Amino acid sequence: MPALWMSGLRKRFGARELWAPLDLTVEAGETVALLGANGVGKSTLLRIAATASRPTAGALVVDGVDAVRSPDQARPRVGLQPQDAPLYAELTPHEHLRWWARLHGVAVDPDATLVQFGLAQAAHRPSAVLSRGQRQRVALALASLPDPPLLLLDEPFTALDAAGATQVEALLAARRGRKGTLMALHDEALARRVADRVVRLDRTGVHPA
Amino acid sequence: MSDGRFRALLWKDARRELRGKESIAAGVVLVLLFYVLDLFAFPTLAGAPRTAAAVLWTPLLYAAGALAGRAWAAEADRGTLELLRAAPVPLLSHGLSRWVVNLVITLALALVGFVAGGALFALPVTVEVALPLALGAVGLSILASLAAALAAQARSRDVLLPILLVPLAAPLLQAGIAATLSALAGLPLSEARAPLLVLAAYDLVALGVSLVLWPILLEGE
Amino acid sequence: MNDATTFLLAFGSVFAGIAYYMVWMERKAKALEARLRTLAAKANNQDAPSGNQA
Amino acid sequence: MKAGFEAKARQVSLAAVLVGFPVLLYLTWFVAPDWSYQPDVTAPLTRKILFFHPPSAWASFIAYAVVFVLGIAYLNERDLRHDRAARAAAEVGFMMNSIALATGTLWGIQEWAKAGQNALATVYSEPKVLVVVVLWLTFAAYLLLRRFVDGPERQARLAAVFGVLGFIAVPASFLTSRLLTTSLHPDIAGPGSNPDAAVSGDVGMILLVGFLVFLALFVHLWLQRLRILRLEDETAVLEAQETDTP
Repeated sequence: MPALWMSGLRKRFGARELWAPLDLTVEAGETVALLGANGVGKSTLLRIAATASRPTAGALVVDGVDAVRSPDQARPRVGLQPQDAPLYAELTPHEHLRWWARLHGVAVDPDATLVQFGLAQAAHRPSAVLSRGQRQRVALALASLPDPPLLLLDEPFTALDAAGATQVEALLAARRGRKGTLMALHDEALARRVADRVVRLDRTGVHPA
Repeated sequence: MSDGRFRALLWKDARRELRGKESIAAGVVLVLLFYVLDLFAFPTLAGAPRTAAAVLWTPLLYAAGALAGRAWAAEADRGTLELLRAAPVPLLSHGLSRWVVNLVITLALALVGFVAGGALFALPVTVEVALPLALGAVGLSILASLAAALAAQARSRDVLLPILLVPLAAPLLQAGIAATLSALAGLPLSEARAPLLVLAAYDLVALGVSLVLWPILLEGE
Repeated sequence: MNDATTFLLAFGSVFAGIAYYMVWMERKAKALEARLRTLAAKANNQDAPSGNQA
Repeated sequence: MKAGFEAKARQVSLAAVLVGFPVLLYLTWFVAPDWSYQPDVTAPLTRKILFFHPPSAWASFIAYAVVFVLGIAYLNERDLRHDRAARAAAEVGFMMNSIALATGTLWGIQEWAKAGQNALATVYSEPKVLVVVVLWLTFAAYLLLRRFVDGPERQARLAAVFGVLGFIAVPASFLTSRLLTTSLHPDIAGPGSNPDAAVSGDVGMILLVGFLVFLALFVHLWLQRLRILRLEDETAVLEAQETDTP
């Protein structure tokens, strides 16, 4: 059963139709990279898959659940790292992890996860004082925390140093063969290196790159 | 949705408000500001029940709006709404958890106003005066949270929020002031049954409607 | 303001306002429809001769 | 087809307005009881506003009900055409409401000035007038909210939400003031001889005609405004395409 199945998916903002009806499938265990020019709607596509945005039309099935008809059932099966990695300024990374784990109803060892994502020394500092790269790592930790059947990463490598990049690749390697992952990326070379399959999004839909 | 998850949301919203303690402090100062202003105009409120009613209700209306606005503005600006929309809980729970925290703050501000009114202008410190303010605070916290969530997604939200809140709060203020006038006239609670019933009824209707509107309000584009 | 002036002020302003609004809207609608025809016409003859379907 | 029906409705309502207003004027002038010789009536002419203030107020209530229903329709079907119709209804409804407020104020000042009270405050605290003021604030907030929100979908969604909240607040405000005024504000009960309180045969009939005329006016202006909004959208689409094609 695919982690993500989209068919005839459309999204319209006012008079503007983002794409022609598009189809996209991410198999369980497959890592797919989504390339596309700025503003073509990569983030919107990821947010639709995460049930954070409503599609104008089309079918959307996440890990076997019809996400259009019952988004609340589909949402726990998805992990989304939104663009710009938003966090609560007043809360520390440690608090974010504990809070997100309780929301998902999963047990987590915050300290171990923070070390895994290289955030040991920033663990107890309010997110307001973290660097963009550190915020990115916290957002990645949150999205991957429940080891969701479908992981959606919006520009995961931005603002990451070499160590951060290897952590993302480690995360992808840990999921390969088990869970589905869809990443929005810019750099085609990077996409080919870290993903099993690379597709491109434009006004006419999604095509193998 | 299990209450464990709702408690997690409550914890997050409460932690954000209490961590900085700014919003409680700012709210108290805001309310007291109105009372200081009143000192300039009214050396005493004895024999002026209508003025006293305005003195009691105006700060509550404004402070409830301002504080609710602050919380939602931060969510909208930092994009954390996106995070919430991906959280494994219905959108409604985010609205409700934020409202519950706002309710506690608004009730606290009503208490501050109530005490300040008694201390500064010797307004009667009785249940008859306190109950309308409490019921009003409940309704105002619901409407202020909804208005703030609306304004947070618009431009110049600080101007827009009171403009949205006042028409919605009109029935609350009318009934609340009527009940307060009855209390200031020394009448027992039974005399103010009509306005108090209106207050309680409007609170329930506002809560009921908010259950339907929160998911629509917080929905992602 | 005595009785007559208030009356004329009220009725006059209401009627003038409504009449002006109706005329303004009709004129605007006509102008928009004219513009739409020219745009549609331009779009058609652009497609027709070169025949390049989008 | 819907557009055909709309165009026809527009013409019919226009005809009703062009016929209706002169009839209303005639009725107001000649058929309505002549108050000029009654002792306590200081402004017999201005009292004839009576036949314009309530009808425009009722038309603005109908307008807000239309905005509410269309808002619910949009939230269910997410069809922007519903939102466009709601916006047209709100703009016209706000105009109607402003007419009601203006005529109510003028009438109130003239009518109750003689009683020596602070005219405007007395006028506006009268339940029937207060609700017009509250509705006016609600319309203003609704239209301002639309102006300050970008993006058609977001504007439609948030306007519909406020439309629902306002639709509960306005009647609640009217019921509250009606319920509480009689019990707690004896000193502000309206003027002794409240004209529309004692609605005699003629006055009632003319009021009904007035309401129908203003209702026809609302329908016409609403459909006309809707036509303009639709044309503006269509031209915007064509202009966008024009800049797209090389």
